[in-house]
Amino acid sequence: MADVAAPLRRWSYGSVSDKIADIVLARPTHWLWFAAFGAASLGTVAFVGAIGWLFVRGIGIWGVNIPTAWGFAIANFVWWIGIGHAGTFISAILLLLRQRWRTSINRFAEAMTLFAAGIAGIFPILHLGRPWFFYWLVPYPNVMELWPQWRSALVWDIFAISTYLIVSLLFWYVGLVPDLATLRDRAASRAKRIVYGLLALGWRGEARHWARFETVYLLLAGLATPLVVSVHSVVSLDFAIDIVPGYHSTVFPPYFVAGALFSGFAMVLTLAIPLRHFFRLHDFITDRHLENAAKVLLACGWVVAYGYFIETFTAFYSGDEFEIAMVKDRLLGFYGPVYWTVLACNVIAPQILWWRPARRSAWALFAVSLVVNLGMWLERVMIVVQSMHHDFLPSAWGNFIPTVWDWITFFGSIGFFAFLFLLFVRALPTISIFEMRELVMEEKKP
Amino acid sequence: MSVYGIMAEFTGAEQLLAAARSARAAGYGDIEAYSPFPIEGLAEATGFRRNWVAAIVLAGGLAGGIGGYFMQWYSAALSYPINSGGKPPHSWPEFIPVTFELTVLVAAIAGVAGMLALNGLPRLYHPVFNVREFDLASRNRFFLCLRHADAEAAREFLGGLSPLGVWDVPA
Amino acid sequence: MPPVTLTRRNFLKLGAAAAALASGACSRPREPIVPYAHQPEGELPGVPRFYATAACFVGAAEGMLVESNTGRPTKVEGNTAHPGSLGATSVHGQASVLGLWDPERSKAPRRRGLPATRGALERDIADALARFRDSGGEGLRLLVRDASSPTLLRQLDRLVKRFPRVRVHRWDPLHRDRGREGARLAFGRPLEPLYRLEEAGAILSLDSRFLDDHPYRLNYARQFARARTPRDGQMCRLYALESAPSLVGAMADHRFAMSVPAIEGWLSGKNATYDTIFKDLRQNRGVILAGEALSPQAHALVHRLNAQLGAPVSYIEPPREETQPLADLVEAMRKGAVGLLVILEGNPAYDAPLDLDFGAALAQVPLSVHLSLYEDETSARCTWHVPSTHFMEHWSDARAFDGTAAIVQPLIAPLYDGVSPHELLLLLTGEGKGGYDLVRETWRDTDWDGALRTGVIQDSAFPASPVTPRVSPGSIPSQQQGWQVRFVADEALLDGRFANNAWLQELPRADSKLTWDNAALLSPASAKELGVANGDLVDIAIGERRLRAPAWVTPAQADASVTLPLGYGRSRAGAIGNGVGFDANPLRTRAEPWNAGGARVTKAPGRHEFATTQNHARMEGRDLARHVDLTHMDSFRKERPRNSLYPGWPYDGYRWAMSIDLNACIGCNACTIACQAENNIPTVGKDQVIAGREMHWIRVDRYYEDHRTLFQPVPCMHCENAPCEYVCPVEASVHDSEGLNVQVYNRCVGTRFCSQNCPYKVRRFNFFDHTPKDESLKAQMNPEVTVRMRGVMEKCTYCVQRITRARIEAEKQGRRISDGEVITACQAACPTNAIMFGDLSDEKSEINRAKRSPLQYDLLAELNTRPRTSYAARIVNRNPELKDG
Amino acid sequence: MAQLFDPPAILGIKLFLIAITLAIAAVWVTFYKALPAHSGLLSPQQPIPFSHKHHVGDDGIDCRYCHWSVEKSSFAGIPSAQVCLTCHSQLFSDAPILEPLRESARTGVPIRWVRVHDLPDFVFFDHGIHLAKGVGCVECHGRVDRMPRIERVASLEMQWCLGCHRDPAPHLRRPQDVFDMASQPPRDASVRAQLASRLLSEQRLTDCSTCHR
Repeated sequence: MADVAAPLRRWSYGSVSDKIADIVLARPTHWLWFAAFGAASLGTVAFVGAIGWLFVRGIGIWGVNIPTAWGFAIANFVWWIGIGHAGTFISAILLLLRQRWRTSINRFAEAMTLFAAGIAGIFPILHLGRPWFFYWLVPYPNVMELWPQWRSALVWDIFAISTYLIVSLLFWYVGLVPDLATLRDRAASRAKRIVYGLLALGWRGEARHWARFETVYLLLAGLATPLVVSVHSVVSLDFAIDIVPGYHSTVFPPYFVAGALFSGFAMVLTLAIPLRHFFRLHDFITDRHLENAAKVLLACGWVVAYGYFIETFTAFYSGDEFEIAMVKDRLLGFYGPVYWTVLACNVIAPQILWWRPARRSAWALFAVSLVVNLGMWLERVMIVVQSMHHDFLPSAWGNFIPTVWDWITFFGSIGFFAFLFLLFVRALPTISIFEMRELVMEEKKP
Repeated sequence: MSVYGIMAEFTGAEQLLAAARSARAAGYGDIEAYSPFPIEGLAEATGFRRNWVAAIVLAGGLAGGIGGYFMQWYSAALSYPINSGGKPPHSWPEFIPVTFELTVLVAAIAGVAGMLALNGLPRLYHPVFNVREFDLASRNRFFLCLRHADAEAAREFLGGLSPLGVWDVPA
Repeated sequence: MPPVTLTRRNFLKLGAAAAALASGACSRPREPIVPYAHQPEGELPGVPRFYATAACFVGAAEGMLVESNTGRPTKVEGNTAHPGSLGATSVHGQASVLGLWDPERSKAPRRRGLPATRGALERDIADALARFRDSGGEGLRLLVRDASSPTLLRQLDRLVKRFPRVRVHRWDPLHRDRGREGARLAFGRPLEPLYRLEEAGAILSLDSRFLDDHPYRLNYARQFARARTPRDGQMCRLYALESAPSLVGAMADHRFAMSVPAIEGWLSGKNATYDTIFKDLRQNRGVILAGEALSPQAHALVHRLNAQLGAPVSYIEPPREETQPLADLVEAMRKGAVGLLVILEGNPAYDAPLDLDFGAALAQVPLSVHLSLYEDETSARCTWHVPSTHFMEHWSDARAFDGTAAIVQPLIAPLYDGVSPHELLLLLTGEGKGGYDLVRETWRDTDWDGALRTGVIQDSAFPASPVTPRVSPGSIPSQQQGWQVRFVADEALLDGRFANNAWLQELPRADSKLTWDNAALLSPASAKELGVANGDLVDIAIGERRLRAPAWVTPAQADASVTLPLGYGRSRAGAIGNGVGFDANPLRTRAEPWNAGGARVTKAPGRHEFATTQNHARMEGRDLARHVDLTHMDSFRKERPRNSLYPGWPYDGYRWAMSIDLNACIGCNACTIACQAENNIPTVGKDQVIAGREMHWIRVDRYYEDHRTLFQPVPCMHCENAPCEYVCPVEASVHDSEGLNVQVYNRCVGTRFCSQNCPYKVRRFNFFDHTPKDESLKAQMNPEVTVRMRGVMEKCTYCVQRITRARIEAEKQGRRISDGEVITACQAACPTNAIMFGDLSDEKSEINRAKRSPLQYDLLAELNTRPRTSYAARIVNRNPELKDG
Repeated sequence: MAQLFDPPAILGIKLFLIAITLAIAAVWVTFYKALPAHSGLLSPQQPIPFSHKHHVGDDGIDCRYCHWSVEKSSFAGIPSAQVCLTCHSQLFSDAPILEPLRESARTGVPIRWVRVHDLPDFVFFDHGIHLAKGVGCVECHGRVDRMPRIERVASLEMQWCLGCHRDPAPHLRRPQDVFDMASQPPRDASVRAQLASRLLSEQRLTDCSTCHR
């Protein structure tokens, strides 16, 4: 395969540093950025507003009920946390696998991870009947002498999510420090120099520092690798440890992790393509990058498809009347259309990526990535809601109909994500500068 | 005035590496090399021996894992044993996820904290920043600094390595 | 550039910021302790007291013990000594306590809608009476709803003595005149049949609703349940011919949905089914019960048939009452011959037969006084509205269906400026007494204290008179054919008197599981024929009278006939009852009070949204509400509990458990509403029921299977391997050492994970804040049970507060809780003793006996949740010679 | 390049960080102090300056004379105005401080005492059973006979309740001692064991459903 870093031969240490740093420091902001930022801000306001109303009135403003006591909140949580996974996958696993093409996309992918995981973390709290007591899920000595109930998958979640957030943050920040030093030394205004200076912790690139830096960076990657697998496995246990058909399934952990990478890579593409377009980063994020991402997308798509298949198969194979009834309802019941849309988005649509030109066309990829994002969200909704609405006792069956507040909260969260990402693009280097310098050096080697 | 050390500026990683090696060969004990990106072997060339980071990460991991499991066992089986779903107070299989997560968490935090501590960071004030050209150290220039050496000889020596320039680093 | 340096001012700023952060704190508001100024005799704060009293809901008294907490009536229990209760309560008995505290009760007298004083009322009446004095009461009329109170009868006698020409009329929309008329035809006197169902080997119910709204329903239910318990392979068999869905039909072994004319036709015409059934009745000491919808002649015929069968029935003779029908009154009113009309309770302007047009006639009366709990449709048309006291606020007396009298004693001083019927009558009889003296005087020569203590007056039942029916009752008049319209009292609101009672409005109706609505009930075939589905509107027309109503399809309904529950479409019931459902009275006439033929039913444009608590009626082949044939009981299969990876949890103290006998359960909902009253369960309103957020802790599931309706009460199963518990992250849902699955409200954060993982879906969540805001409603709350806030999960607790009370008492005396000492609210209310509760660790306990029954099974046993609540399968006793039905 | 931060600036930054830490600590402490268990209002002003010290300590009136339902009910019972007046119609019958009392008896409007021992509404405490099992008044209410104005000596927090429910033995008195302010739990281990033997299992005593319903 042709070297993804080939175009870098045109670049030097200095020019590459300036190019990327100037996106933050110098380059006049594109009007489209302001347009997007305005829209995102509106979304954020809606998000905050919906949360405020939720706290005033209570969970009742959503469509949840008995039997379907979980609705969009949990689906959104699973979806967002899944999106996060691609970032860690790219920066950690691909690093261990010495995939050089990761270098130019890991930084913003990690940022995406942080924002996605952060937003995901909000939903379980919103979803509580009494959110102001969320801290009871955390162990701390208290006058009630009570502790969290360690057998609950929700407690596992708390630990998994917070660990994931903190480790991702550390990984991301450690990687940023040398680049912050660059920004500190190149910033024109004093204010910027101070801010970046503080964040850079006085980094000066001493050889021993670099040595320790590289060790810890590698070890963090090593830790993040099992972590990223564990997080969505734990999330899947929220469902898998239940006894309700549609939740109670051993295939969930791998199936959820694959789904996470699937949606994650879709989101990476959704972000990378406009990014490289507006900031002219074609030499760093090459078509090869997009193509590789597309291949991962295709692969994950197949794992997910396998998940769908095996779920249905085991239901009938098990001969369990409740499992079979659940699957029949999933295919043909009230939520049937959702299931078929999911198949169309997550199984059919990605197949176009077998075709090389599609993999190399930015706009085709962009379209596919959007479709997959939608499909994966619908899948989460389907798992959370459809499994519940027809469980054991027909007398208790009922439907979940989302209310306007469900929708505002969901779209608001997307707005908030865009809001954070747009700020990041303007405040920090979207591509790891020091690692690009490394690549430049390697390219210069005879 | 007292000097922190004598510093020379180079254009490439190779020169810096070579310079460091020869400086060591010339018997300079206290060498510092600055580069805009990590360079294979440079640290060793400046006399870097032991890298404790890995050990710290391991220790953190063990502490997190053992501590995590103990916390669960203590609270669920000892402090307030409560019948939850008919499962025994010490139902170890369900204690594993949290144990794992805490292993990773503490290991990671220990690793980063350890790295910063060993590097003496954060350190916002450092003499090398006094050198005007040093701001390129984070862009495209490579610096070698000889410390606790006879200033005259050091200038002499560094000058011989065809640097862009040689400066005194005021303390 | 100059470096950043720290100045003193910057540093002070930081300090200020820190201080600002440090401020702000919170604490619970301090409550006062308010002692009595004058300590009532024997009152013990914190210990509830029970007072025996009685109330009439369906024409005869239901005895009850009312729980009072520091002077607040909070809960109704049955009275074992009272034949109209036998320890059980009806849904109406349970809900009546909410009626007492209803903040919308009328609070003060009104004259032509304007607030007025009782003095003014007395003056008005006095003036009117002055005019009557010489005319001997000509033009003075009384209208009463039911005259079963001996004291009331006594007062009426006095009144007649004072004003010889006074006329007393009676109108009860749920009257049973046709039955009486039938008895008169058969015996020459209006006797009442008193069936001994317990002794019956077979029962044929001809549209009789003896479990639904019969004055003796609780007693009959108990007898029926006893007759249905198999003894050496034998048990009572029930045939039901019915024109409207009823509990009787749901319990029947052979059920035929037939319109009223069809039933009467069947009764006279001979056919195969008839012969087979009568053969069975003859052989097994059968008895026939006839419903009010049947013609008097049919009733008379049934009396004769019973005599021929030697059926277990005796006849009692109620005291002859000197009341005239409503029609005469209305006629007099029209002629302007009524000078003063006093209406004691009832709401004729709403529920009088349409062809009488009572409302218009009322306008002709110069002075009319209406006594009622609410300022209702009739009050609005009367000169005077006088607030009536609730039966828990006044002295009176009442007779059970068998005649047994009971004293109605107040538990609390009148909350508002109201008077009892007796006290209002005093204004006419001109005696200077109080309600207490009157009642006391009526029972001058009885053991008064004993009567108050036991709740019954010994040996006051009507004597049974040995009678034989005449030979020819006359032939049954042929009725209008074509579509039939059947009127029934709504099982919850009855004639509408409970329209403003939220508990009853939200009570899922036994067959339809509808709440907050009545519906035009159609059979599947008829619905298909008309092309309507649930919620579609239909036009119903009888001659010129027409009505538009939303349809509800139920297999329990007869073809080509529509059932219309009464009691809805109230316009002045109160904020809760106004505009709920449709009013069926506009189709109801004097001649055809229960069933009208020759109707036209057509589909109408538009839809109506119903709120039902059960969206799916079939079991989908799952083994949930199980039943077995009497002849194949040994073939009943049981799931064995499976093994678990973990060792079982040891239980070395009490082990509480419940057993629900599906063979006894008649689906009357008493348990649901008793639980609601006991456990401070809120009502959520129609929109929330539609959203699927009703709060009942014990629901009665209803399934249709081939021709059968199956009821299955579902409370929390208190599983030993509770799936809800291990998913709760904060230990809010946990097990206690006696095996209760307890929900700790104050620890619950509302993740709803427990409900997600509950296979029985018995958990209820406070999606909004449902705590009572009104002081009056707060007063009804049970002080022994936490009132749950928004965002908290709740569910059946096995009435842990009752267990705790019993444990504390037992521990004080250093003994174990004895069997039967703890009775849950649902168990206490159940008319058929279908619910059994007790301690498994006590080998000799009733619950252990129940659990040993071969028909015991766990719901969803294959999940190995090890429920403490289990079921006994229903037993079906079909007649092998009868294929259909 | 010149130094971006000079030593004094760095000192400032450090001080700022310390200030933040202190601020957070301060917030936490104030909040903790505000918790009902620690709030200052342990001994509030009462409508009548009633002295338990005088009535119990000096006059030696038995607890049950006023708190008559303490053994029979969950609620200890607060004396009605009449009960007070049984004595105070003779003694200090015209003392101005007792005017609220006389007024209450006259008008039937009860006196509103300030609640000192206030449990949350979701906690169900029963005086009767505690006495029956040998938990003396002093155990929770302290030496009331030495309190001129009633005050709360226990935090009434869950951990405080649990302390006793987990290990009751050291807190149990002989039945005849429960109302005796001066009495002490028996030293003798065998007596203690005998008293403790009348209790239910620790498991039962620490079940959630024992206090919460």
